[in-house]
Amino acid sequence: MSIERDRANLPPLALHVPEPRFRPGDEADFSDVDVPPAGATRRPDTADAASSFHELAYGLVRVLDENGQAVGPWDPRLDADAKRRMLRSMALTRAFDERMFRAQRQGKTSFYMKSTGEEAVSIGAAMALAGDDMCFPSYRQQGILITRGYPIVTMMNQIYSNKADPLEGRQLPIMYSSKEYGFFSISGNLATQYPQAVGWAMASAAKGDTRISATWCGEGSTAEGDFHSALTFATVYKAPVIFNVVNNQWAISSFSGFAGAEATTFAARAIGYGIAGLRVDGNDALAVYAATQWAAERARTNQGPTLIEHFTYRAEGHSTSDDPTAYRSAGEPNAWPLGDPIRRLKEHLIAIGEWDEERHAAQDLELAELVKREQKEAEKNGILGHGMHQPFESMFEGVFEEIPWHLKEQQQQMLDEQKAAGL
Amino acid sequence: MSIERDRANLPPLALHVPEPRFRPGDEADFSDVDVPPAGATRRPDTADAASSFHELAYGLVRVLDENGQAVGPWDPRLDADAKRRMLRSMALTRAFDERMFRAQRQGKTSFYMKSTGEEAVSIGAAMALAGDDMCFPSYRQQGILITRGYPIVTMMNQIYSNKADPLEGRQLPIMYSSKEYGFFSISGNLATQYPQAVGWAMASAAKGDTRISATWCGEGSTAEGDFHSALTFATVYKAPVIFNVVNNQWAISSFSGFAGAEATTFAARAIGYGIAGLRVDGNDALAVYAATQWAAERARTNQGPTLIEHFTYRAEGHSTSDDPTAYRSAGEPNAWPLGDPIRRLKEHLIAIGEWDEERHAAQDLELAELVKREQKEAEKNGILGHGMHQPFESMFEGVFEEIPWHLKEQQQQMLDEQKAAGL
Amino acid sequence: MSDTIHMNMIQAINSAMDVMMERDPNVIVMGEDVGYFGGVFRATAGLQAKYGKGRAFDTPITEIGIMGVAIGMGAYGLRPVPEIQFADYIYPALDQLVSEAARLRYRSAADFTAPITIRSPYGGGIFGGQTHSQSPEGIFTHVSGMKTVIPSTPYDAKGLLIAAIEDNDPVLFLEPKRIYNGPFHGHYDRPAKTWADHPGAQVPEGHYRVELGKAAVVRPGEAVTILCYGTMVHVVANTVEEMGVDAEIVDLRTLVPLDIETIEASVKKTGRCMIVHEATRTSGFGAELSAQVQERCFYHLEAPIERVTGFDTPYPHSLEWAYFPGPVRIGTALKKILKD
Amino acid sequence: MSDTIHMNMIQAINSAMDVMMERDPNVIVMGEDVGYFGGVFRATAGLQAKYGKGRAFDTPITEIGIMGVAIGMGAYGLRPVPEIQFADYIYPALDQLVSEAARLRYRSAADFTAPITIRSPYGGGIFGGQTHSQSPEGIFTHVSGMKTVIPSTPYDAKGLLIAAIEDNDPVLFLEPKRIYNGPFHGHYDRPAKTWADHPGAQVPEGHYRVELGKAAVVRPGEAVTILCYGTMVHVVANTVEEMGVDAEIVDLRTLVPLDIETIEASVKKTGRCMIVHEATRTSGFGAELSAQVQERCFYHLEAPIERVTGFDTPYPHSLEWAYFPGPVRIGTALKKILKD
Ligand SMILES: Cc1ncc(C[n+]2csc(CCOP(=O)(O)OP(=O)(O)O)c2C)c(N)n1
Ligand SMILES: Cc1ncc(C[n+]2csc(CCOP(=O)(O)OP(=O)(O)O)c2C)c(N)n1
Ligand SMILES: [Mg+2]
Ligand SMILES: [Mg+2]
Repeated sequence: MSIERDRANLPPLALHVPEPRFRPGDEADFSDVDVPPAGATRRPDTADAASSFHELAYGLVRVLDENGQAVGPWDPRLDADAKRRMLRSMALTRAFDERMFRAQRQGKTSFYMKSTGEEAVSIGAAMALAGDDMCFPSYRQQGILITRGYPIVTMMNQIYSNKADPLEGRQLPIMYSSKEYGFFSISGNLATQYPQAVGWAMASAAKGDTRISATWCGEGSTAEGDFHSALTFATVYKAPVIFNVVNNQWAISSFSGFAGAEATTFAARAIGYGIAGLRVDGNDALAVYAATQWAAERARTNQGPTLIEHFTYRAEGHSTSDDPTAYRSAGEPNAWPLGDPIRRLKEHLIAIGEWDEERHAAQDLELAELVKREQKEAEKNGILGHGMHQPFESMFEGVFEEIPWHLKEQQQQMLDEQKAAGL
Repeated sequence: MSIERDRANLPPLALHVPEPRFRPGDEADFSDVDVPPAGATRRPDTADAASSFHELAYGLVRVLDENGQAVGPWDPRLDADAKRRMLRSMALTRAFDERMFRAQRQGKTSFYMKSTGEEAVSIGAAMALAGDDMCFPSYRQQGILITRGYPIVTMMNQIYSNKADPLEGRQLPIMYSSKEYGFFSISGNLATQYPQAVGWAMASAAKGDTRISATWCGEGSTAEGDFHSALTFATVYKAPVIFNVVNNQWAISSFSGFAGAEATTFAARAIGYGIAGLRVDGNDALAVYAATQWAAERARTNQGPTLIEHFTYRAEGHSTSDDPTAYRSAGEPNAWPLGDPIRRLKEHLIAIGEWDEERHAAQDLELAELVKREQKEAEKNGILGHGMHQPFESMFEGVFEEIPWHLKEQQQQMLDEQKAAGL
Repeated sequence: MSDTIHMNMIQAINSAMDVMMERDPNVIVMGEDVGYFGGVFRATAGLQAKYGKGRAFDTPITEIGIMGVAIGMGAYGLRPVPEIQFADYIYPALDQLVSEAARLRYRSAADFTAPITIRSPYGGGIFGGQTHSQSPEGIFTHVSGMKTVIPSTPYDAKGLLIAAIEDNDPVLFLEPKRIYNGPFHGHYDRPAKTWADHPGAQVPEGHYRVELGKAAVVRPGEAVTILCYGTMVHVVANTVEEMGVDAEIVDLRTLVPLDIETIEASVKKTGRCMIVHEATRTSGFGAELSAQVQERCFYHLEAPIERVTGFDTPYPHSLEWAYFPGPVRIGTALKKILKD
Repeated sequence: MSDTIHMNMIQAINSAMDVMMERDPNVIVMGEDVGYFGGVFRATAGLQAKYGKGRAFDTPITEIGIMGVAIGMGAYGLRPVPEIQFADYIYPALDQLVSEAARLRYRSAADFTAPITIRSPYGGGIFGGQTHSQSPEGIFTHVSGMKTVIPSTPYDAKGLLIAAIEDNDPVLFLEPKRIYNGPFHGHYDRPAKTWADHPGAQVPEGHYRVELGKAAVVRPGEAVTILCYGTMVHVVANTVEEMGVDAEIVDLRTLVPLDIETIEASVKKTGRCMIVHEATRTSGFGAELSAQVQERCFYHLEAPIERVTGFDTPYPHSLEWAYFPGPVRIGTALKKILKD
């Protein structure tokens, strides 16, 4: 036998089970969360080795300061038009979310997921990417489609699974897909998009293309094996891909500690693979833009992958099936120290004299009208469960390129049965 | 659409596919491999935060220097008896490997896997662990069983799948299992043991036990999703587990670059999860012992998991099914800069006056005789495919605790058929 | 047996875990959102408060990890009851379940075992779309070394779950989520029923077992045998009642090991056999049932065995009720088999 | 069609990839050890040297990654041919294969597709133990949206693999490793045969296709229909010959979509049906075959359909030949079905 250590006096082991700081009834107080000042983080050259800026994985890239000024080396120096477009996309996304959430509550569809409070993450990135870069999103990046100008009414048709739904009623609401808009088909299975994005990027590189890919998942989803497989492949082949981890603090009812946040940041995962890692204020649209732009430049110049942790907060429930007050302090969203991304960009535009409260209010009104109008349009094509769905026989199409005999047989059987039953 | 960047002048992307430095025909020359001097690496207190010694993941803990002296803060100061036991276990493992490899070549079994050149990894660790700590090995840690005094003849019975095989002929050779010796059933599926080791450690912690677990996998296997799941669980619950990555440079024909070694070390994976990471000279048995001891102390005092990368070299083929000269330079094993672990410990013992060439030669002879004797003993119980296997009907036992009716029926059917066929 | 009270299926499942955690300190529950919150379907509600964070806890979102960790805990001596949030998400854990948990006893000659009960809600009928509606039981019935159990009433759910937790082999315990709150009659367009007046919702408060491997004849009959399980038991029963057919309905309850005696006796009596499940048709568990019935009752069969199943497509969100094998399809098949 | 030369099954598979890589720059091969070394069974030997590292490369050891990356490449427009080193190791990739590749066309309404061919050696008879011997095809036949193909000769292997690579849907191409080097007669204790004098080893050098979804009647007969695929085609043929039985042997070649016409015609002709596969019995693909034959040929069947399969245990290392459904078991079943 091996050398026995004397363990008689050893204290017993103990299992550490993480616990969030606030539960229902607690007052949320994030005043001790370390928020570095805007502009303080250095911006390495995009040609620098990933090993030369590990500290960025533990910091927080921030551009917008407390006075609404864009400061420091990460300021992307966007012109005012671009910033207004950014603001508008964020506000439109929020208006869209509000409207569709309500539509679900009204029974017009089965399910909805908002991105409230996280709009900067998808919209900042979408603006920094080229329009033909390929996105592999999770279910909370509707902002990408909205930024890229995908028709609102088409999104709603998908949500309603109606007869104009481009996905033919086959997918859960919000599981969009649009090759044309560089938006990969959303999956219900978490993190599966991560290695897929790497594969797309590897293909692009193998072909000598210039397009890159970007992918998103929540901090909770980083625990999946797919995440690791993706980062491993990406580091091995230096794939031109941007990994975005949207750390919105919660995964349904589980706080980020159950994905490992007590021990280190999610950006630090990058260091483990020797790839570039950045941690960004996810509620600062300019910081997200700048980080994405930097990562995209690395990717386009064959410097390989970058992982960006977007430090943000899921301001509402996980989905329409969720009530967050059952597991977290109701005060958390308001106490969140990084503020609201829309308000912050708006205040910046006002501070630099390129926007004002009146224009903002008018825009909010206009966007509310816009989504209402689009909704009316969409509802002409039907809402879920009210008859105006795809034809029943379409269910058997698209399983394969050509319908094999056994599906044809099942299709016929269904049609016969429905006919016999007078349906 | 999003802001289009002008990419007209961008260079095309290129796919990087790693390539090992030497292929068949090349002369292997590792003189530029950075081997830090023995004794140079600091040894943090076991209570220190993992974030305070990131550099250890990029260094190399070494104890035995070029003159055969044990030096520096990591010297475990074992007494000479312990060192001689260590040497003997390593030599016995090598003798065993030689013998069983030959047995396979003689057609006495179907398969064998040596650990030649890597003996220090399993034996150094097994000596530093307590005898009742639970090991979750891969297929190349036979040294653990040998160190713990598991009967050699029983190992051989398993390899021969004979009637005395404790695993009843059900497992591929070398896939040992012994709860009594704290050696978890080896799986054919890579890295599955990693989360299992974490589960065992979590259970031990939840029960207030003092036993910890340790697990091993090859550097190639770190790419599996199980590896990531294990490290994630371990960091979340601070599980008392030691992760060993045996970086022997090769995964069958794929060099470590295909697991990510070009970009960083395997020990650096630990940093990504905020857990303790160490990189160790895997051919230095004292360094392995010291690192394991340190990690075990961390685990036992609720400091959580440690990942140890053992930097070593697979001196022979992957298994009896493999011919490494088809994909790597034949000169690599000899050119490997960290030397042979047995020779190094032997020279140390000689240097400190506790051993000599004669005793070593005598021990080699003795061990060769020992394994020969045990082999004879084992062969009395049969070799693979020569009749002395488990009874046919045993095939249906142990699928479940109790044989369900359908297996009984299949069992009876088989017996009837064999009888009818005169078998 | 202890006092009987009314429970819906979620309460019965919760009670089974509660009873077992109370009796056996080695029973622990874990999974995504099962700790503080008590599970997205509330099946583990209250267990963390009662038994502490060391015995009922949330996990990282990695099904590989959940399953692998459960195996290690089982090897240590615990009796883990992991939850996979939806059966559609069991695939990432498949290797750990199939290659490890199910094989551990065999490959180690019982040196190590995996006394694990994996709970997971399955099946459609809740507009869950492709990835919250699947019925993957067929896959697991093909794997040697594990058992597959599917209850159809609160009483069975509790008794079977207790038996599963007490079993020393891995058991996949699939929960028909469509009937968590009430026995589904199959008519999506009529008001939902609750468990209120269902006899299977009278559940003992304490410990009892419903033995694994035993089917239940939920309706004796002479005209045809209908084999089913989970949600389909209720849809079938309702259809049979509406049609006034004298069918014998067999609720399998355990798929592996199968209660072949009950099946064989029934089919030999009725001479006709119909199989109903929600899973896709090709290589679904209905195929195995059909093959076995045919092998054992060939000379008693008066008509071809009929399978009524989900179609060989993913579960389509908006056409869910066309996909679901409801009263129309079951009825058509019944008429056919009785005529044949 | 181009000149015909002698190839064993590995050479034929290699040739299929070579032909396709030559014709279509979007075809790439990848997997563990497939690059420089050319695969542990040498199936991809020479491809990296010929087409470069960007089109034939080694991968990290993560089946999740291999499958997920292949899907992304497919979405880009490539036509990846990933290898899973042993079919036993496909389970970690199951979620990516089942939930992603197989569902992508459907869920995106053909916006994205997964034109991927997954090659993997499967089956026993090489003393590979539990984790180098499995036949998991049954699982995949249950999954909607993917095809499963298993060749039994070099000619079919090449033609089917080319058809699979050209197919725009995911195809699992399982290679019966026991017959890579020769058609196995089923007698482990007699000298092995090579492909030397087998007509199926005459293989055109260039491009040709064996259509997916078409079975082959490899031996016409009147007494009984035997459905089989892969290695078992040869074991069955040899047993039938040894016994002098006038069996009709149908080599399925593609499991999904199944060539039901050929099967139905044969069983209706012979009135008897036997199914042989190496995979475990319960819920194996034999169950589906049995169910379908029963459904379609009920009134033509003169005896119960027989299944001869692997037992419901893991593949045991030392008792491999007792597990393997060889001539004894096939012969016993044949005698029984002909007597019934
Ligand atoms: C493989 C898999 N496991 C579990 C789930 C169930 N599930 C859906 S969302 C979710 C939480 C994800 O949290 P996070 O990744 O942080 O993303 P967020 O919702 O915060 O954007 C879980 C557990 C799933 N969809 N897929
Ligand atoms: C899941 C899985 N995939 C693939 C294999 C095939 N395989 C067996 S060993 C091996 C290489 C492992 O290399 P490494 O982890 O470096 O360990 P080493 O052999 O060097 O000790 C591979 C690919 C397997 N056994 N399991
Ligand atoms: Mg989250
Ligand atoms: Mg290795």
